[in-house]
Amino acid sequence: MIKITEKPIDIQKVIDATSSLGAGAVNVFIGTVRNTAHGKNVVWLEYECYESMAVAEIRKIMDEASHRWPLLGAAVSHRVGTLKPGEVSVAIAVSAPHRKDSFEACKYIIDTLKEKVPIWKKEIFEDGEEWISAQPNMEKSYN
Amino acid sequence: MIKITEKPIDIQKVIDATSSLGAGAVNVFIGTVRNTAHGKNVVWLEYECYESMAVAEIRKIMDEASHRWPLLGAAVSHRVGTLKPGEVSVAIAVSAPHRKDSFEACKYIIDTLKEKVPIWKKEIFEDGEEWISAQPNMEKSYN
Amino acid sequence: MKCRVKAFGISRDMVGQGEFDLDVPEGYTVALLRADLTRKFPRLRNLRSLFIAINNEYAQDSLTLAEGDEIALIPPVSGG
Amino acid sequence: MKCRVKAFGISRDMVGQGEFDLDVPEGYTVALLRADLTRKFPRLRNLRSLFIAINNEYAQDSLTLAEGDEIALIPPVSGG
Repeated sequence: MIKITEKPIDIQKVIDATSSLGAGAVNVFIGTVRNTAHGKNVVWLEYECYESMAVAEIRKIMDEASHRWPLLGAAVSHRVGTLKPGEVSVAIAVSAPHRKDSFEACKYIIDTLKEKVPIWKKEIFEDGEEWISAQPNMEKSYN
Repeated sequence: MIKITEKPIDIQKVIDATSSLGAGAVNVFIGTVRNTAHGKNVVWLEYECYESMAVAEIRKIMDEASHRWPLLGAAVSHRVGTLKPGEVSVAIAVSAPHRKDSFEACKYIIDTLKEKVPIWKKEIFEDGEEWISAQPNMEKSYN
Repeated sequence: MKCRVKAFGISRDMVGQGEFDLDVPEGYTVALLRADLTRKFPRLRNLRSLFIAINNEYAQDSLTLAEGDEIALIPPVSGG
Repeated sequence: MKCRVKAFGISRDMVGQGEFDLDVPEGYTVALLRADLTRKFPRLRNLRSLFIAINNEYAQDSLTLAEGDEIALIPPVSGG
């Protein structure tokens, strides 16, 4: 299962999408919005996504994970739009016969997702906003 | 949160018990009952627990994890009694500012739980039953 | 002194009961307890390992028991 | 040849629009596209990196564009 959604992520559904009677282990990674960044209060985040390519890239990452580890299921749900601190931005679940594989594969998926999948977040602070990781300081836009 | 329960584990509740506005990551491990073991069909499992000591040992493991990694929350729920294939036997959630810590701490907790916490499972096959990891072959009880 | 013994998992099958009282002399150690138990219940020798817990804590062989201690037989654990 | 360009994240702010058409000559490569875009939109040079995707795939600089290709500007990603 791969899902890009503006609605709150139902974590149990992401887990259920990986269920298998041969599985002894499911590892789940949940990304949540922190209330501070660079020592400042985050009011909200805006997530933007190039959806068709994001789905294709996530598919490649899941295929590569299934190639490297003996997985029984994998699911990724990523939220886009406006998110407040505490909300879930991404949920990844991986099921496998044994736990070591589930941990390693889940970590590989989130690490690679953060590196390659075309999704961008902008942090909105009380005094300005900033696209994350994008550029040197010169173009930050603060009031 | 530490819970030993005969009722199905509500994974979302285990996750919620670790929630923190400072958290950017939650890692969750879910142990599920496999439908085969040693090439045979598992009909069900019986989990038995020395509850007072199990809670104390889980507490120690969580304290040690909080000492080793900068955690914001941790929760362990372990099921006891009769479990069928596909059912959740244990759910562990760990929240932290950053994902690497959440993965490492969650893995430490399940690895150490399996090593030290006084909980035992008996696999019931179609032709007999067996306490897991307990002993050499001589005392397996098959029909 | 009276102590209470609890046996779990396969060790309960091996001693034939889940709980029983044990009368132990002053200065009785976990090492002595282990020797007496395996003499009384020889099937316990078939275990890959047998830990003894006293009052909810894994106990060293050198530990001396006290009146009212709760003794637990801990065969290899298999939780998770 | 006509291609469609999509700009995402901060690159959309830098080029001032989310989508636009681009007329490109035969044999036009991603390297040429990148040079032309940064000349036309100099703020793109401030990015830590700028990848180009063609038809939903990261593209090498040597790739040649074809009629109807969908070009995407991919500034540093920050999903998760």
